[in-house]
Amino acid sequence: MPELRYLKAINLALADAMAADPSVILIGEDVSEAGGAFGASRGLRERFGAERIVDTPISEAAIAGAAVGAALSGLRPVVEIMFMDFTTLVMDAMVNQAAKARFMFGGQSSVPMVLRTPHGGGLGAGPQHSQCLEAWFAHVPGLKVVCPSDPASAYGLLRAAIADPDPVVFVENKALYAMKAEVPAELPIIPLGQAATLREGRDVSIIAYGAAVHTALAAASQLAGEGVEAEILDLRSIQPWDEQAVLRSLAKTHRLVVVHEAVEAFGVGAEIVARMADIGFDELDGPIVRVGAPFMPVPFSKGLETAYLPSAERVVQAVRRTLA
Amino acid sequence: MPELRYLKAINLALADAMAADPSVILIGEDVSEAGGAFGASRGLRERFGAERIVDTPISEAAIAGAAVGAALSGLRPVVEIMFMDFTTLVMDAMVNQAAKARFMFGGQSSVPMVLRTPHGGGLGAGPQHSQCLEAWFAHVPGLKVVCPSDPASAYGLLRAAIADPDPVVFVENKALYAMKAEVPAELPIIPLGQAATLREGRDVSIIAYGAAVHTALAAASQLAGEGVEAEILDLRSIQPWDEQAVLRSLAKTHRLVVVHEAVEAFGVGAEIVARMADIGFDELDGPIVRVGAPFMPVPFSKGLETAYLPSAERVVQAVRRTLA
Amino acid sequence: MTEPLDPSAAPAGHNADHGLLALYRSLVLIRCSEERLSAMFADGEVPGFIHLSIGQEAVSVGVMAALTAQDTIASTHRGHGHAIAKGLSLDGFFAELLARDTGLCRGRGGSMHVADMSVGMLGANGIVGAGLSIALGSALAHRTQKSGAVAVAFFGDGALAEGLVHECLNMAALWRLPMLFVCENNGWGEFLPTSKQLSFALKDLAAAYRIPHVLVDGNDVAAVAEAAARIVPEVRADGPRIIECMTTRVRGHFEGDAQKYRDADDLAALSERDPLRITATQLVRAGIAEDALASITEEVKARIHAAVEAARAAPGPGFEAALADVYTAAPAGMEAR
Amino acid sequence: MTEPLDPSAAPAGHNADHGLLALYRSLVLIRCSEERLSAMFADGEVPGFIHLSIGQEAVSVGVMAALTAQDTIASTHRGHGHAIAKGLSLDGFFAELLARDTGLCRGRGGSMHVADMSVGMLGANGIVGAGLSIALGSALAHRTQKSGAVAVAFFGDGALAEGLVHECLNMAALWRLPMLFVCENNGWGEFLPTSKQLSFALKDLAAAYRIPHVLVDGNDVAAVAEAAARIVPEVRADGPRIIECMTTRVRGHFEGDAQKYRDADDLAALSERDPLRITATQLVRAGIAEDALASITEEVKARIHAAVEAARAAPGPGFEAALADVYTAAPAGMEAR
Ligand SMILES: Cc1ncc(C[n+]2csc(CCOP(=O)(O)OP(=O)(O)O)c2C)c(N)n1
Ligand SMILES: Cc1ncc(C[n+]2csc(CCOP(=O)(O)OP(=O)(O)O)c2C)c(N)n1
Ligand SMILES: [Mg+2]
Ligand SMILES: [Mg+2]
Repeated sequence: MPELRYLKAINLALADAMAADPSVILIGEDVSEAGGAFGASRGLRERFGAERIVDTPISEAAIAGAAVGAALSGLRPVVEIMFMDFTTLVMDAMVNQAAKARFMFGGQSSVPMVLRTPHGGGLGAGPQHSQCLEAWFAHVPGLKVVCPSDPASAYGLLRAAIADPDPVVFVENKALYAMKAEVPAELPIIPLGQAATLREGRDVSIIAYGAAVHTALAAASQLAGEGVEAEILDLRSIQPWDEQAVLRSLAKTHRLVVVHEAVEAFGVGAEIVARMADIGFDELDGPIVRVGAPFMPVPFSKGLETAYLPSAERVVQAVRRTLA
Repeated sequence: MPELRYLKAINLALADAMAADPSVILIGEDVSEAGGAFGASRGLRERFGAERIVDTPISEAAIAGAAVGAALSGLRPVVEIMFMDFTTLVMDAMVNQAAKARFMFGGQSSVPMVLRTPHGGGLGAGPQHSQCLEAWFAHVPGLKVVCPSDPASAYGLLRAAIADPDPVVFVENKALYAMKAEVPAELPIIPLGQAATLREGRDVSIIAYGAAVHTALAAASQLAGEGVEAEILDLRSIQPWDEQAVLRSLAKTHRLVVVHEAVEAFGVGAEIVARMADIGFDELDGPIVRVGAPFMPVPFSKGLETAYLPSAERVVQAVRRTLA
Repeated sequence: MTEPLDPSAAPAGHNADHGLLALYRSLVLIRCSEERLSAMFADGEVPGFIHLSIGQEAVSVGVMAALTAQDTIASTHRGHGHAIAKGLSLDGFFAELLARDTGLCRGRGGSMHVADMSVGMLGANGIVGAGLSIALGSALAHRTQKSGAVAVAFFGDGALAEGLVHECLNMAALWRLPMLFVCENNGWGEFLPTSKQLSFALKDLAAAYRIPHVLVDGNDVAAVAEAAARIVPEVRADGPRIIECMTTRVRGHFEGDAQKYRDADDLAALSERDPLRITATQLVRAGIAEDALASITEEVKARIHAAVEAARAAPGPGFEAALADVYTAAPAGMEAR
Repeated sequence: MTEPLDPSAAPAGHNADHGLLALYRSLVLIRCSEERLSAMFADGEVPGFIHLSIGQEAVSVGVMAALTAQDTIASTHRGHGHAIAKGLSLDGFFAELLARDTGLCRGRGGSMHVADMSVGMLGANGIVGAGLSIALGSALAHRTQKSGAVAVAFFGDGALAEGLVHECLNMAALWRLPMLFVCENNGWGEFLPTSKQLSFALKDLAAAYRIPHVLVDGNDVAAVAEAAARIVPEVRADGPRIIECMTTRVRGHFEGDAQKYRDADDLAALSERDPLRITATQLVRAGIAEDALASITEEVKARIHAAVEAARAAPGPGFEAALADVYTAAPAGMEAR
């Protein structure tokens, strides 16, 4: 099996989507001549032309708003917002325009656009360049939210997101960009809304997405040494998320831990827990424990940031707590 | 006891805060000459002068950003954003600036500002003038979030919010503006972060905030007729929220229902449920059930909107479900 | 100017006769529609927030006369005139304002969100300034698709304070997009004169962005139509332009606004600048019989009456259908939900 | 121009001697500090994203020479020069960039967030354009408090595309706030020339907002200081002004940027516009001995060395203390948390 980097998987998905559909365009700051701040669109301008890979001024609100207008007029724009922290500037376009257009216009239109943006810490980028804000978007009816954990799912989910008729917020963990993994020679498109079981286990279900999937896997290895078999689900899509898969796993293990890099309080994990505390209540044999970031901005110092980010050790402790 | 309207309570709190502290200023669109789009600042310009009640251009981002700068420079600005839906335009100022300044500058500064904004439906105002977005702000370390349910708490909490050294998002349910209730002659300041028990009961705890408190109270009356005694907690503060009070009530009733007007999925209720499914797990005798808005934008038609908004009937059903 | 009145004619717009009488008919259609809405609002039959464009109709009618069906527009909270002039379904319009399932938005949007994609009307908008970026993107799509179409953004003078407007001016100019900016300068943003909100004139801003700007009497439909007819082809061929229309907000910010904050004399003087009166005078001077004008009004009222009655008879929207339209059905094989 | 060198002098700024030699010293302090940071970044000792202002120091030094300690500034991602020129603690600066508990931000902010409230430095900023609204609010506070202070916003040419900037220009002009806009026009926004990002010149925008605008050679500290000395009192007395400084981004967008996208000749030519060289030449021409300049550099380096060593010796920040600073302690009796 060939190896592929996460960033290259994004690049390939963009290229294949643009080759497959001439209405796909890419728009954002430094996406064209520079090939993207992180290099996600490298080489695409040469291949598809500057008309389809559009460098913009530093005007996030207008970029996202223009994507809505372009999507209503026949294009499939893929917007890049350089850091998820800057999505603070596109909330109106995404929430009041993109998310609502279909519903609010009585089903007359779809808004096939994707907003790609990297979240996450680990780079010492500090409080305004590291946030995980996906819970905001997941709370907004009309938006879909995706967050892949590895190269193959990054490719497959991005293809699905671009093909999707509705607006999708596509979140990439920037600490994963350099990650390399084996992938099938033919990369499949992966439907939105489906979780993947990455590890089977009977004792506890650990639900994660994005970079936290790897934290969960590391915890599972450690737990296996203690005789605890954890089942790991990679959520992949956050909105919609695969409620049935989580429920099935819970029905098997009767214990639940949810892990993500975002701040724990009012984060994505809260919804998963809340659903399971309702529809999965009868299956529960212990408290549902979340592992997320503490309630503070992402700090700059390496030492603080390491203490801040969810660790395998904290996941192990969470599992022990629900098994206790 | 005198009677007071909710809107008038806001007005009084603003007036008393301005009288008590010359550094308090009010800033927003139409707040000064017109006295506020809903009338919250009526009469204040006459009393405190145009220098302290500042009409602005239609520039939400700059208004909120300016409040941060003013707060860092010795004022206590109270910003009015006309509809919570328009807070989509102030996310950067609130999240990347106001919320983080204290932490990110090493504790050098506080940002004593309040952002007042009305949320909620019931007025046929449609998808862009009715949203309840408080869960976004509650997810942001550094912000406080408050949502009063009646005139006395609107007064007391707004006074506390303005006196608070940190940035507070103060959410008013616009359908409550006309609500009249008896209040004590001396209106007390009410500390942030404390829930109020509005009704004692032994069978189920219903947690709510804002307008949903009244839905919960109506449901409790109906349930009393069926012999079910519901305990009602008005959360009042959403960030921080009174975890201990909720846990105490749960420990008494062993059943939990959480109600709010915001969209259920990824809403404030998710966090409350998730906490209780962890630290309160041993107290639970039934599933935790949420009642919130369905996953759709707030519709315009009265019929749709009525079906959309959480009703006492739905709360009653939720209670029956957790008791079943 | 002397063509016979065709009662079945579509409102001025796509391929319609651009003669002044046709424009007048369109003015009357907007006016009578809004007066009807105003009355129904007062009766409690029209819910929500209603912002009428009475006094500003000539902007919509004059600009739309220069557009084709392929051209797109993005509108504002005060969007009835734009929508009607662009030729959206009148039945669908009234049904929407009465919150019926037969409404253009199936009763989910209301006045602030009327849209008709089939005529390139990309929606009224409840967010001041937001329509500009939607038009910007639509213009980008037109250019990418080499369709030859233009996109038009309507916005008020108060909107000029929103940063997004400037981002759009810059990008449209930078990329020379086929985008027309139409400012409806009525001197007010809600309850405050825009002279207390803006430190600049749009003309000077346009000069900075090097976007050609013309100022027209927005209450004289002939003047607006003449300017639009001249400028829209420039937009198609050469890139962005701005038309600033000086106009009059007659009914206050929204229905129910008694405008106590306005000078009584100023308000009284508005009738002299009434777009219908101005155009009627021109027509009569050009030899059209007053009766002909009156009969236009009668026909239009009959048309509106029919639309209102149809709307009243129509069913309300269904909740399940609404829920099903939050997302598009996933494409075959994808099962995204 | 001939005053003796006082090694203990604070960097140019508050009540400091504004003579050219003092300005030169401040230029050297910024330059040597950033060169030191650059070397430590290359060694992996300075983490995160580092945007150096090498080639732009004269803007910071020239403007700050006209300010008092009460005046406030809001800065950008490229904020080291602003911070140092405003007189923030050099020890605290290096400790912050090395992520120490003794850092001005206790290691929580880093390069993009250095701030020193005690000298009115309201923070670098990771969000392009955000500093302008913070300065706007600070200016509003100065006016409300009748303190006589001014607020200064620094921003790059690329930031001019952000809508927020326009909102602030409008509001500052409308309210005639004591706010100075300082644009550092280095011709670039990240990896793209701003000529491909902007369709307008700031000068023309200023004209539209009726804010007086001057263009200065941002690499000539004497020219910047002269302009600032003239204009800051105007801001204090009369309201907003814009100083646009034409300057040069030497080290690329951030450390690690090899600038392959730039013309090699253009890059090579930058040394001719080097602010330190320009000022040194002026000083030598005015009779200052080259040795005197060299000894300034030595002293400054020694000062920096001490700051770096102190930072290295300092402890890292504590997690619990960080957590405790997310909120201010609630005022007595309020127990907000
Ligand atoms: C972003 C945003 N801010 C504020 C409002 C409230 N609002 C609605 S219309 C309006 C005034 C708009 O003035 P202008 O653009 O001149 O349009 P006009 O009403 O005069 O037609 C305001 C402030 C809004 N809808 N959206
Ligand atoms: C809102 C926002 N968008 C994008 C960025 C990424 N970014 C950082 S600096 C920069 C270029 C800024 O150019 P300019 O304002 O000219 O400043 P310069 O770097 O030239 O000093 C960009 C796009 C950001 N930090 N914030
Ligand atoms: Mg107006
Ligand atoms: Mg620049």
